[in-house]
Amino acid sequence: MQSANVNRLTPYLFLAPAAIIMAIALLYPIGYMIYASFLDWNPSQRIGEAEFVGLRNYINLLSDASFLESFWVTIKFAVVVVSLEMFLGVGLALLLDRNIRGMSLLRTLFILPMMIAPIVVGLMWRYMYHPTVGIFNRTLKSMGFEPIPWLSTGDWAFASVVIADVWQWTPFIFILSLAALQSLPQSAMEASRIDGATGWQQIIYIKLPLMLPVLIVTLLLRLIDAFKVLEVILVLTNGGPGLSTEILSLRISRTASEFRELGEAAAMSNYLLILLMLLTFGMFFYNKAMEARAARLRKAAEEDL
Amino acid sequence: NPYEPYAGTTLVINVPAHPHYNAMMKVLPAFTEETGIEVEVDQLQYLKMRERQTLELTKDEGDYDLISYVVFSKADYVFADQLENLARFFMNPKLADPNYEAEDLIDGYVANIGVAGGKKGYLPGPTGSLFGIPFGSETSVLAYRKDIFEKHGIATPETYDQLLDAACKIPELEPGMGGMASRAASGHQASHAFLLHLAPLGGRVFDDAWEPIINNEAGVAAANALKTIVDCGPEGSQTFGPAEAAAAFQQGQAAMFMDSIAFAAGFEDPSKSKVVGNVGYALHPEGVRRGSQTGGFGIAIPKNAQNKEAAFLLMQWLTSKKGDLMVAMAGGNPSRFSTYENAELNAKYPYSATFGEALKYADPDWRPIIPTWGKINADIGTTMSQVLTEGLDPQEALDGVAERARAIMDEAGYYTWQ
Amino acid sequence: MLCRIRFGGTCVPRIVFDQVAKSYGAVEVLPPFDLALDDGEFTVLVGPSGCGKSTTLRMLAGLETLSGGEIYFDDRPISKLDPKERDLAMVFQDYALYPHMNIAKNMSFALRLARVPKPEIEEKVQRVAGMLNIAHLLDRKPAELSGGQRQRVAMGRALVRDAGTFLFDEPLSNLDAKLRGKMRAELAEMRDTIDKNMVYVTHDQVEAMTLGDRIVVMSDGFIQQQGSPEELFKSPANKFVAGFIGSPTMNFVDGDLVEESGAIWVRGDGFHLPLDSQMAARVKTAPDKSITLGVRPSSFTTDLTQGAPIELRVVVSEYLGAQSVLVTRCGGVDVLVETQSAAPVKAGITQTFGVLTNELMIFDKTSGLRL
Amino acid sequence: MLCRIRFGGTCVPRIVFDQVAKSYGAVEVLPPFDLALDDGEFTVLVGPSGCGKSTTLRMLAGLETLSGGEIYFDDRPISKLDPKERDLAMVFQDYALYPHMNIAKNMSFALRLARVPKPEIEEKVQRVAGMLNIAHLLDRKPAELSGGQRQRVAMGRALVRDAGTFLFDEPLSNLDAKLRGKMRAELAEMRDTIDKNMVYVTHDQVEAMTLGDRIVVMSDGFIQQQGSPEELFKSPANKFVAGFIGSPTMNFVDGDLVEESGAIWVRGDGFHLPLDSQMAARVKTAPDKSITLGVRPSSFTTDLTQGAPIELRVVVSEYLGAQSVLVTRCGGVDVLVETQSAAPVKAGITQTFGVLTNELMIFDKTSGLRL
Amino acid sequence: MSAKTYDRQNPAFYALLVALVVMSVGPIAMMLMTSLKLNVDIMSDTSSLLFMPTLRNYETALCDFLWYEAPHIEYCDKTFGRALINSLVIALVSTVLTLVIGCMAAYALVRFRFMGRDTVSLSTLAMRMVPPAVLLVPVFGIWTFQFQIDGTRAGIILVYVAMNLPFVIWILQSFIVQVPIQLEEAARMDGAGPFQVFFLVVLPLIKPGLAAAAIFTFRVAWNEFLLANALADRNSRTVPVTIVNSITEFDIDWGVIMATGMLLAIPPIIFTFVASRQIITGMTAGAVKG
Ligand SMILES: Nc1ncnc2c1ncn2[C@@H]1O[C@H](COP(=O)(O)OP(=O)(O)OP(=O)(O)O)[C@@H](O)[C@H]1O
Ligand SMILES: Nc1ncnc2c1ncn2[C@@H]1O[C@H](COP(=O)(O)OP(=O)(O)OP(=O)(O)O)[C@@H](O)[C@H]1O
Ligand SMILES: [Mg+2]
Ligand SMILES: [Mg+2]
Repeated sequence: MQSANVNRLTPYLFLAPAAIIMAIALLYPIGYMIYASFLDWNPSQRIGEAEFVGLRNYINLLSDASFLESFWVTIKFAVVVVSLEMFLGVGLALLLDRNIRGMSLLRTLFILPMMIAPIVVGLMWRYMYHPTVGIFNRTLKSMGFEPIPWLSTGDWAFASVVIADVWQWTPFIFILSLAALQSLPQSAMEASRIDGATGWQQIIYIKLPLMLPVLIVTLLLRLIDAFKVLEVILVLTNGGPGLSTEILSLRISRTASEFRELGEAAAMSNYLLILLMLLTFGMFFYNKAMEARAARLRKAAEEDL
Repeated sequence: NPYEPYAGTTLVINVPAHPHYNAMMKVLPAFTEETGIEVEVDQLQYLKMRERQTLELTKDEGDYDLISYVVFSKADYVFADQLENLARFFMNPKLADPNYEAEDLIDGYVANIGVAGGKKGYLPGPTGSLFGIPFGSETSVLAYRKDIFEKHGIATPETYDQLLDAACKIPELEPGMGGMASRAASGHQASHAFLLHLAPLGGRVFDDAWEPIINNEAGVAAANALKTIVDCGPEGSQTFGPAEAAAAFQQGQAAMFMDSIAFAAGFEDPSKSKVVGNVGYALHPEGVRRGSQTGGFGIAIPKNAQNKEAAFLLMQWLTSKKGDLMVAMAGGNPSRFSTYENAELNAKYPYSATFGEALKYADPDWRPIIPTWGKINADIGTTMSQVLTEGLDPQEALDGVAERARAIMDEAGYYTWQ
Repeated sequence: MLCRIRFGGTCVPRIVFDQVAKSYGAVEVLPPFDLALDDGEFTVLVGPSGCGKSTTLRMLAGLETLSGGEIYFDDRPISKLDPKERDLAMVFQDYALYPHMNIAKNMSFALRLARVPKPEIEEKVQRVAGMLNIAHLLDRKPAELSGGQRQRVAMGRALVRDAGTFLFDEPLSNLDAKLRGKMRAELAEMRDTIDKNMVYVTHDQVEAMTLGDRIVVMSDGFIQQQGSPEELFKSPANKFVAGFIGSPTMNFVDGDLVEESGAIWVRGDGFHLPLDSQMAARVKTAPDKSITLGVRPSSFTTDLTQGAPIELRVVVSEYLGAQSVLVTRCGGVDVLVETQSAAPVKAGITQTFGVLTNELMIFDKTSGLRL
Repeated sequence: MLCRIRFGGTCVPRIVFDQVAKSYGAVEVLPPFDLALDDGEFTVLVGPSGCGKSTTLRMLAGLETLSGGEIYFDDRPISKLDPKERDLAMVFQDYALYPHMNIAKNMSFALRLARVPKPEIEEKVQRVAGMLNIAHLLDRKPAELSGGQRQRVAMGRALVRDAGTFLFDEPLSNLDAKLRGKMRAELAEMRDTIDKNMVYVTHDQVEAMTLGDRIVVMSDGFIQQQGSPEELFKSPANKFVAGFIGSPTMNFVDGDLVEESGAIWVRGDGFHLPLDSQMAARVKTAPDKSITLGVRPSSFTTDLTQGAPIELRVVVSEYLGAQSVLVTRCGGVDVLVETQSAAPVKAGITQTFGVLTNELMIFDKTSGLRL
Repeated sequence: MSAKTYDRQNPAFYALLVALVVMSVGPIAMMLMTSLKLNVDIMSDTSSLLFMPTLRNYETALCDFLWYEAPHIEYCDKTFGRALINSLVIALVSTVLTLVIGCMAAYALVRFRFMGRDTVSLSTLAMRMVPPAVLLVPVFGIWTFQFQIDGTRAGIILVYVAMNLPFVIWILQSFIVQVPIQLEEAARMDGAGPFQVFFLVVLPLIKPGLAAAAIFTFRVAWNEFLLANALADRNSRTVPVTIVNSITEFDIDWGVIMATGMLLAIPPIIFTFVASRQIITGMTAGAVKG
């Protein structure tokens, strides 16, 4: 009977190290953070010294035009960036999922952008976007085009930030998609070749559906990360011009360090958290609902027999 | 020997990555040799340094014995009771150097950087006391291209009218060259650039009763001045941070540059600058009054420091006449009148005299140093960026800033006594 | 496409392997071989496990590159062609179902790709699924099926198609006898009614013998013999083929050819059998008198009026329903004897059986070739 | 561990299924059933594809939870036990080889986990690999093997072990006849020499009949009959078992029992056969005179001196080597007839065969039970 | 296994590939070029391709390791070497820990049905959503006042492991799902306990996923700045912190930053190169039939 207990404990044994570490090093600080969102707390104070203000931070934020603006910018940024990256990353993975010489070198080349420190990436792009000495404008000018105000008008700045982020983070999608692709059952691929699938059809009907579990998770993780992008934008535009590229995480970080309002920053990130949770729950339950529906349909079909 | 009891101690000091402190590093060995006190330096980028200090100072036992702080941290640290009141040390005959000559320290700096508790809380006054000593202080001066100005017969701008005039004339006279390179990037940079003009043009952010007056005529004039400068500036100025602005000037893409004196060294460095020898320095032009910015760093002893006495000795040594001169000779920014007048220094850095002169007009109150400033500053910065890039009307923009600033001040309790 | 014979729009080519070879790195799996499959023929590849049957099939399908030689469809080299251009349907030995599609989707995939109209797809899938007894599983995913059901889906996926060449790699190995019988009948009908190339890999005697127009016996990558089922059974080229075809397997006993009283006899440890005149004529010229004798288990009879008598000690009697197989000892070797269960023989006794001498085969001892 | 019988340290329990049931969600795969396997017995599970054989085996192995009931090893409930505590070795129907380990590693995995000394592992692996003809493949990865070779590795992985109970799920389905025969013999020897529980799933008549001490016939999750091979062949409990056991499969024709001239006859469309007295006595009490007649293909003979005459039109003649199977028509139904190839029968003609009436079976038309 | 065969590709594919490589690596090439320029060249608007390459910036970045005295270096930051070692230790240790621990948790979440499974899984994800900026102060406070591991490598490793775990858990879940369950069953039949099943059978089969996760985890741990800056003291400071701290706003020393950036990128590039070789096809080929 002892073994039965061990059985039931097994999952917990597997989970324990992760759970313990996350509990003490993540959940616990997050708990603090959530508590902090009800405080008027500046970072020079210890948390005990901060004043409890209830929901004030949350309420203030709702009427804070800049916050709302950056909320909107964030969503716009995340959606644009993640769609582009998914498209490019998966495409690139599909393109490189073949047996050619020098593959691992190529892969490494494509993963490179992700490996450069974000701060350096930011500086590098800032240099490339430089109105006069930057490579883009210089090239444009040498070809006789008007230079583009990369960082100095709102729309272009947004586009510039998106480009830099896509450049840096497409490899993330790429590498995970590639790993997923390589884990696919080869026999199904062979079968589809026999069944007459062209390369595209193979991608659409076999590869993508089979990669889907990984793709969904990748999408989710990238989406979450897109909401957290900080350094590159900080260096590139510092949120400007105006608020055109001030995404929420930048605002949060500025609120915490520049404005020294930890409580408010915490409240902001809780709003972000709520948004992301809604998104995740949405996806999660949609999945569950689809599964349930499929099961129901199947059951109905079986009962018909 | 006052240093005797502390010989062998190792002090840990936290300073920013900044030319002045690079200079300080060169003279530290002399200090160690003289006193037997070892010094370990932890150098951080100045905003990161501030973040780190904020956290560090909350500890019971801190790592740092002496910290260098950015001006606007003064309010936070003092408010949180994290800095030692220096009176304690100056009162101690075993520590205080009788030949320190405190009156030689540039008073604008001392007021701006060192003292808190007086009038408005962040400036000297009958209730104020000293928490830090300026070390690596800066003010704004106008750097201009002597060659260009001479070539076109433009006089060195003395007033804002002349300044703006020159700024927009140069692009016409010298195609491809901007008038003046200025910071303008959204956020702190745009705000900084705006405030640079606000004080000389007679404006203030708040009046004495903490009511925002940033949107008065002077404020609008300052905003317009900045807009003019940026519009006539080199290409893409709207996004310049100080580094790009300085680079533009160094590369000869702008004829003027008005910012901290700390940039001067770079203009004279041939590995970075193409305009070595062609740069002239002048006082910050006069608007309705003279009012150059004050800024830079001070040094202070944290409450949670481990070796406070030795730290004080180092602080005193560094800011003494001798120390100040040594650091200045190594490329730092002096904080003493006497240093600026020093012949040797002027021989090495010809612009020193101008700088010394500029310091006399340094305005310690060009911006408020209060805990809510971070937020207001950011708001000014974003709004000014909108003025510069999106064509927002200055008056409207500043009205908005004033309104939001008032709300912030109100919430922070500044109107409690009204 | 060059095509000599067409049936309903598909092309049924004559397939020729010309010096085709296959190696995996240093492992030579198939040394160069020739093979010609006439169009519309049902070819069965048989051979021991690991002899290269699947590899041959996969090369034909275009899933495996050739290490040498060329395959021709109606004189047209195809080794550069993609599988989908070869117009084939294939049942994989390991099924290779699409794990994310349900059974109906799995079966209809090729049709959907070919843009066959929906109702037609529906009809075909239903028909084939019905034939395979998997119509009630159409909504399931492959993971929710039993092994045999998966194999049937794999089969169904090929059968719904209208390709010119069908390749089957042990398609019935996991099915029960009844279903296999049924499937065999369906395949036989297909073979007889629609004219397609079919290449069929199996290790099952019955399948090979009943289905094949031509049987190719392979061993260790070499083709040992090819021909009609009857040819292979009656006149195997060598000992390997003789031993491989027929179940239970043929008995081999070493012996010597001796001439006695005008006839030729085979004498060995524990037996002494006369050859019939036809055989005797053939072995007369044999250089070596020391040979291997092959006797099929079915060549024994309990009816002593028939055949030459031989005395065997019965060791085990395996009951197989209508027949029983006896394991007997003849000298030092085991000899299998098939008898009708109706005339039971007890284990442990020594009994005299009759050997139908006209069914005996004589093989050269060293080369294994049939004399 | 409770253990009644021990052999060399391992425990060979008596296995009892008590009202064990299995459903996957709403799909009831196995309704509650009882089954007892005596210790040291070789039990064969047979049944059509999808009837629940693998599921039963997997429940016994502990890989599938029970939806109801309990399994006992020597009266000890084990459904809560982990597979590794049940002391079993298993060959999976789908092999489940470790793709990242070479064959030697695959085979020795269990032994290495059990910390068997290296030389002993080495020796066992070599021995079993030799027996399975895969000794030359020990360094390969599973992906580099043929289907049958993989299956042999799966087999080897179980055979190297020294477990109390061996579970085989169609372990020979992908092997050629010869190898299968060899393996069967090895298994038979194992069965006879070492006393272990063996549960063997197969769809192969021959395997079931030759190996099983006891055969369990399943269909649709129900156990139809269990007993010795001979019992099942000679006295099947119902039409299903009769049809399932024996190959080619038994012919079923509907007919009526009629009493004529003192004897009982079965009359149907195209035939009219007398029952022998024993059978006649048994069917006398049948409530319904309309029955199904079962005739094994082997019950026909071309020797008209034996049995009752019946006229059949031969449709197809399948050549199987020593035997031929004829598909004939009797009234509206197909009837399979097995004949010796030595006496060939041409397709297309109508011929009279003899039916061995003592081998006829009579089934109730509705319930399918044998009368 | 000597001669590997490669598929032939058509020229359009190579053209596209080249274009993509240029897009992806172009900026990095720029960076390399910039790192070889003097500042005066960097900011000048004359052609960017014609310049005198110089190693000066690298000398500055690596002044600590130079065996000669570079004349242009006035002041040398002695901490780069130490920071490099810190970074390597922290990144490697935290990557290994995260992978092992995360993989185990992912396995539990995929293969075992137990109470609160979905909750655990989702809350794991939720934890990833919190921006580090707000966690900074609580983490610093807790590490300093409660755990007293501020300023140690262990402290930084702890927070990195925690931070990366949700990612690893989620991504590996989707790879573990694809491991044929039959293999685990076979291992259980062979007498393997849950940990043996996991380490001997599952882990080797999700190599591609592991490699991808490792690359990403390593990257985060290598480049992370914010928390490292708060938690590290002078002795445990990592390279990114060192770099950022050498940037002044008066004068962005482009050349040196790019040089340091290049140097900083080398270890993760090597790591990627090694790890991405594990992303190989057909891990489970030949395992099961079906
Ligand atoms: N996950 C599942 N969900 C629903 N039904 C299932 C699932 N797995 C198996 N089944 C069904 O359970 C039945 C029994 O399956 P099982 O694998 O035991 O069959 P089997 O007797 O081994 O057949 P075979 O000879 O084809 O291997 C089959 O009809 C199958 O479709
Ligand atoms: N990737 C490989 N590397 C080396 N040898 C291989 C590889 N794939 C297959 N082989 C070998 O090639 C030979 C032929 O394999 P093939 O699959 O064609 O056999 P088969 O005749 O289909 O056998 P089975 O009846 O067992 O399926 C086998 O001996 C096998 O071990
Ligand atoms: Mg094969
Ligand atoms: Mg099964």
